[in-house]
Amino acid sequence: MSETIVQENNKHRNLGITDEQVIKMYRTMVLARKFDERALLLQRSGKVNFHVSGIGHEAAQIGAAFALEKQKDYFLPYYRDYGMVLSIGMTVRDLMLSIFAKEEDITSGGRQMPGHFSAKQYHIVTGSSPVTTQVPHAVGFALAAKMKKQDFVSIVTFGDGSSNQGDFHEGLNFAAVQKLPVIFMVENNQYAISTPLHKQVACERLVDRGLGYGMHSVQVDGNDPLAVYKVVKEARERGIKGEGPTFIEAKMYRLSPHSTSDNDLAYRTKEEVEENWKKDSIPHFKTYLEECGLWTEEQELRMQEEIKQEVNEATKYAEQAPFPKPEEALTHVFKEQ
Amino acid sequence: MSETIVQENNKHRNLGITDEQVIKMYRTMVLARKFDERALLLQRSGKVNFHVSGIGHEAAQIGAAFALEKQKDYFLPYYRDYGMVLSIGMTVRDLMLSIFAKEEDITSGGRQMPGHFSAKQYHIVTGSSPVTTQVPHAVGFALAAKMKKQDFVSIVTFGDGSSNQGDFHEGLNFAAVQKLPVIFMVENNQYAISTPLHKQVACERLVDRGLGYGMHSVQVDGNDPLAVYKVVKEARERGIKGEGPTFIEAKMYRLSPHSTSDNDLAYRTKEEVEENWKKDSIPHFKTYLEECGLWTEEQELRMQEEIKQEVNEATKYAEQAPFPKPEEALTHVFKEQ
Amino acid sequence: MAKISYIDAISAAMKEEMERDENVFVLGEDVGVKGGVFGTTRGLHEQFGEMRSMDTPLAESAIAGVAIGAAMYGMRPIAEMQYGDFMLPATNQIINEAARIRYRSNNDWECPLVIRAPIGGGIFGGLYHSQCPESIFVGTPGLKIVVPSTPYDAKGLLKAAIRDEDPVLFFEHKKCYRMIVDEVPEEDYIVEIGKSDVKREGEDVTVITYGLTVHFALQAAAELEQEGISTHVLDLRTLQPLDREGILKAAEKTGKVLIIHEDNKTGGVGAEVSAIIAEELVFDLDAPIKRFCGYDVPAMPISPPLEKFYMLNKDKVKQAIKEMALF
Amino acid sequence: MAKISYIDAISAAMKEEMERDENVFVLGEDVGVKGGVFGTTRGLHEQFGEMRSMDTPLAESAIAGVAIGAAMYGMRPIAEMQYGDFMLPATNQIINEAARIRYRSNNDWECPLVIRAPIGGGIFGGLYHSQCPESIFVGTPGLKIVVPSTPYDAKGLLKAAIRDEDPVLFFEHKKCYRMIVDEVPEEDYIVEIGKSDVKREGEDVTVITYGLTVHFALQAAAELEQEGISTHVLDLRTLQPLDREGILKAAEKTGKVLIIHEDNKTGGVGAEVSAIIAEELVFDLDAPIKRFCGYDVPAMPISPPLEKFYMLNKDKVKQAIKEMALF
Ligand SMILES: Cc1ncc(C[n+]2csc(CCOP(=O)(O)OP(=O)(O)O)c2C)c(N)n1
Ligand SMILES: Cc1ncc(C[n+]2csc(CCOP(=O)(O)OP(=O)(O)O)c2C)c(N)n1
Ligand SMILES: [Mg+2]
Ligand SMILES: [Mg+2]
Repeated sequence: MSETIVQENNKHRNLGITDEQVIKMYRTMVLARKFDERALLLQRSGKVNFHVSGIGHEAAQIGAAFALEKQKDYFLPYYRDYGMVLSIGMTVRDLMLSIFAKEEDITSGGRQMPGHFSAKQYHIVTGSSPVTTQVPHAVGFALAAKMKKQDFVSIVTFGDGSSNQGDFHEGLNFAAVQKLPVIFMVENNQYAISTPLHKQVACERLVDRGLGYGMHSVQVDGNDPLAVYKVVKEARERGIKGEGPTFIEAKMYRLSPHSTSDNDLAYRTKEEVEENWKKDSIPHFKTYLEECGLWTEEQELRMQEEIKQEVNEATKYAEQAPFPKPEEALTHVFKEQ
Repeated sequence: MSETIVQENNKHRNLGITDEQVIKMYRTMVLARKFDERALLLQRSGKVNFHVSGIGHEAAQIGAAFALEKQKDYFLPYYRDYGMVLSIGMTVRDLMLSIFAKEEDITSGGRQMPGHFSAKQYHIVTGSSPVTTQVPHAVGFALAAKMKKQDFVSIVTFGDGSSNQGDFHEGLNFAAVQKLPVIFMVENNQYAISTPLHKQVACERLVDRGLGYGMHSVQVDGNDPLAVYKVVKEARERGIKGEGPTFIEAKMYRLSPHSTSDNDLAYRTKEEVEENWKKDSIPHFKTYLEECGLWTEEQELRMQEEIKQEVNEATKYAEQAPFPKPEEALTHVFKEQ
Repeated sequence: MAKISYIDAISAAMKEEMERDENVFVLGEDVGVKGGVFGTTRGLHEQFGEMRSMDTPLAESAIAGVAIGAAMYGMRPIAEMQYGDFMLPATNQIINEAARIRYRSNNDWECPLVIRAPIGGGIFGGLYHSQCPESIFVGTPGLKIVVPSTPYDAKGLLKAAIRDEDPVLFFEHKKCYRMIVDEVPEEDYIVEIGKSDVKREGEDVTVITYGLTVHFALQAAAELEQEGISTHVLDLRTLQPLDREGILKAAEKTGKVLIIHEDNKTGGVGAEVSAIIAEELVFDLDAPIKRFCGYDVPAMPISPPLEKFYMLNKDKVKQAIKEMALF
Repeated sequence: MAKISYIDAISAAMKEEMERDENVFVLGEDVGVKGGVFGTTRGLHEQFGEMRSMDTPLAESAIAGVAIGAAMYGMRPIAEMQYGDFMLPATNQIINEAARIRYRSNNDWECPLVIRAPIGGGIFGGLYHSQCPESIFVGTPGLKIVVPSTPYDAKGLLKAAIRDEDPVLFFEHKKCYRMIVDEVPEEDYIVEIGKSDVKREGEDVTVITYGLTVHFALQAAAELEQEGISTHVLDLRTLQPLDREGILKAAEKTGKVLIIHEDNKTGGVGAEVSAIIAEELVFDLDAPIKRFCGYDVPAMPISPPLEKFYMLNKDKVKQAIKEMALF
């Protein structure tokens, strides 16, 4: 019995994750959550116009990001992926500059909505709002890897509703035919705005779609960062070895409303939401670290304090940062000579 | 042993097809073939500009059409479906008027290319060239059936390559979610112009895509009209009973070049094509009728003569029919008062 | 007559048409239980049930394509695109299918379909929640395109669109939704598609515009009146087919034409309006035909100073009219 | 200098650019083994292998979208759309993605992509193998649009497009493919994108056109010379960004402007050309600005008398120039 527990507690080591790394994973999850909570507050107090929350998605995002290689692999995240972009180089300050739409915003210089990540230095590929368009782009990066014989993969994430767009189908099929090193990860949070999964699809599991592409496909508990790490790591290896793409379905629940413009209680019950809070990955992962003997309440308090300060400073910095000059709206339509 | 043969020979009766009907199926297959051969000739001799052939597809088309209800169900055929449209009301004369692009052409008054079927009187829904757009249209007809509580189904056909278009994915998914009475039949002829199936898809069977839609799916030998009849009949029943859509993959081989503009020997071998001629459904179905004792060489000769005359007359009629007046190009942009 | 908002006029038109004709139904993303992300379809779900206010999967090409099929059968679908920015996956269905069905079948089939989409900026929507996609579709024969500026027009035009036997794109400026309120009769009425409307009579300068910018023009005109400049304001209302006669009459009236739209200038419908005038009235003009439109950038940025710089407003429009008057 | 056809000029441009830069590759339906349905990519498969002349699945949105991803990585994809009529499933990828990548990332990412598509009619292609889709894309900032009329321009413009750092739509008139032959230098050269070209100097009437109709204009001009009418012919070559200066200069030259294109008139690029002139030169004109274009019908029918009625040709163009000259 105690055997089993020890093994369970060594789950991360069995996956090749060091103790330091696993703590970093936890810290990044909390950081993403704290940023997100602050952003919600900032929106509510009228300091920023809009926020789209990733609360409930952090475990999957961080599990995936840590399994990949920073500044080598290419990342095509979607709008909830704060956990992912924070894992691979972006800072809370970057995120704050984006939600305040300031000149220094690295994602777009204040042009795009928050959550529309972009940063070439971190191999984060610019994204747009029309859902699923990034899926074929990721395939294009993977195609380049194959053509140029480079050993990177691309990863692209998107929502469950978005798996019904034509671009999902066309992108996965293309990648499968060409056996490209790309990882498709759907963050299945049970809703597309107000529309529940059963009004979006009639299949049992989204991952069932993989068969139709002849694609290796795997469903995973999106609340378990180590489980996600494992399947993404394996997917990366398959990709690098020339064994083709992988389709991953990470199951979770969207704990926040769709965005700050949404009233989710118009279409789901408080009880349902509360029920799902019980599965929140953050306290569970904390318990795991504690059970591994890697984490104490003291460390937790210190980290919480640090993160609070980080978020405070980032907020302050971004709030005070200058807006872009109006005429900036006219630049970079085409390459300027 | 002789037991088995009798049973095999009664295959059509077991399916509820009368002897008269099964002969009609055979006749329509031959009629479609003869029209097609003539159209190829007319194009080669410069009398018409273009023909897209359905040779090799007749069995599936006729099997499907005979399993459905004329002027009740809605048909959304694609450009190779001569066998289907001839089964449900269109005549060889209609087809000839279309390839000659004459004023009397019921499909478009000489506006559209041949193979772009349309005839409201036969519930044949107007189609275009961009592939797969008809798939969501068929879903729309089925949605109307559900909303208006009508007991018809819609059937839509398309090619294997076309199953990679976004509209395939979006259409099937929509139908499955709403459990609509629609039959999707892919005529898998192994090629999309020059592109062989393995460069189009990486799945084993196209029908594997059904799982991802939670859709009843079945693969069938497209050279066997009775097998196709059976699965389409069952699909129709499922639809009418409210059990939802069916995805059918009919496997066959495109025996002609893609169209009269294509030289298929640039990308496939003569041997491959010849090998597939051995599976041609027409002689096999004839043998079946003979073995059932329903068909003699004399009947065959008589039928061939009749069909020849039918095709001759249609050709002559269409050739002599007047073209539309030039100014006709300007009518029917919007409803005219 | 009650005073209602632009958005309520749109909701009322749908509700009344659904009551009048059981073939009318709405479909789109989140249009059912939630009543739409802007609330345009609120109440329809309760009144007409989930089949007639249908939450669809997230797939615009299917929304358009399924609606086309249903329309060919004889239904009267109203397909909602959540934002104009997101209707582009449906372009092929709209242009190659809906718009060509009557013509290609030589009048055998028809496609009485309405596609509604909110357009325009000024709401901090950034590049992909602020677009004016109308110029992509203008120039597609077989398609009618409508953009109302007032609650009265919105209700009357939407009813006309629903009753039309051909496909109609119905664009709603989201900034008008709650901002524009006016009197709308309780009785049933329609506003004919294809007719422009003189929203203000004037003598010095003719402004030709549509959508949100109609209001900027009217506000500017009111102020300019004080300064002795009299502005004639023509609201196109329908972008396709354009009201040639109405345009020429308005242009002739003052001989000075200023075309205004939020959509970016190059290739916008303003070019067509200008070309029509240049084709017919070139010697009757007292000034060059000017266009005052959105900048030619991929779309409107979200950062407040950038958005403000991009957006037209009363003051910018006033300045443009003044310059034209002084020409 | 060798005399080569328009289609061979296009093939040669791709071949030479692929030799010059290993990041250049072509992808599309049937472009590999078969060499394209028109034969534009013939020989590339043998020379460069199946990865650099890639047969793709039948899915235009993926062809564009995958090319966009590869371009962002640093490749130089040339995506072929089998017919202009079939590129509409890729509209969202082209307009919302390719055209906005530089702008939305504030110049961090770029998308050096060429999308080639054959356009135009006169080949008995009917409604869906004859379309001129350019007006759908004109008016999209961030997108360059090129339509060559001669082998020289085709080769030079395609090379320029491949070397461009921004997305370029490259439209080829399929009727020109084998019909138009002229001298093309053996050495490497490019034709700058954004520059129109005076294809014939003249004094009485200015024709502004592009693509196939350039040839009708030149043929008509040659005949009209005999009748004492001198025609100035400007080939736009690039539809976006338009060569404002070149257009104004050509318009000024004669004061009588006739804009000609095969794309249907309403909402076509001719409207923008007219509007530019009306904005700048209205008082220098000796005649109204006329447009002689395709009819406003959903697309060109296949039946020979209907197609003939729809298509422009030398005689119709001659008549139109004559009328303008006599104004
Ligand atoms: C093409 C397109 N259509 C509609 C929208 C509006 N929209 C934004 S998010 C969203 C729901 C997405 O749901 P899902 O894919 O499940 O992702 P989630 O938001 O649940 O993470 C919709 C409909 C959009 N962004 N793009
Ligand atoms: C959207 C679109 N892209 C390209 C084409 C050109 N095209 C016509 S038929 C065809 C191949 C279709 O293959 P498949 O779906 O297998 O049907 P088949 O012709 O083999 O019956 C192609 C690429 C088209 N008609 N529509
Ligand atoms: Mg979701
Ligand atoms: Mg095929």
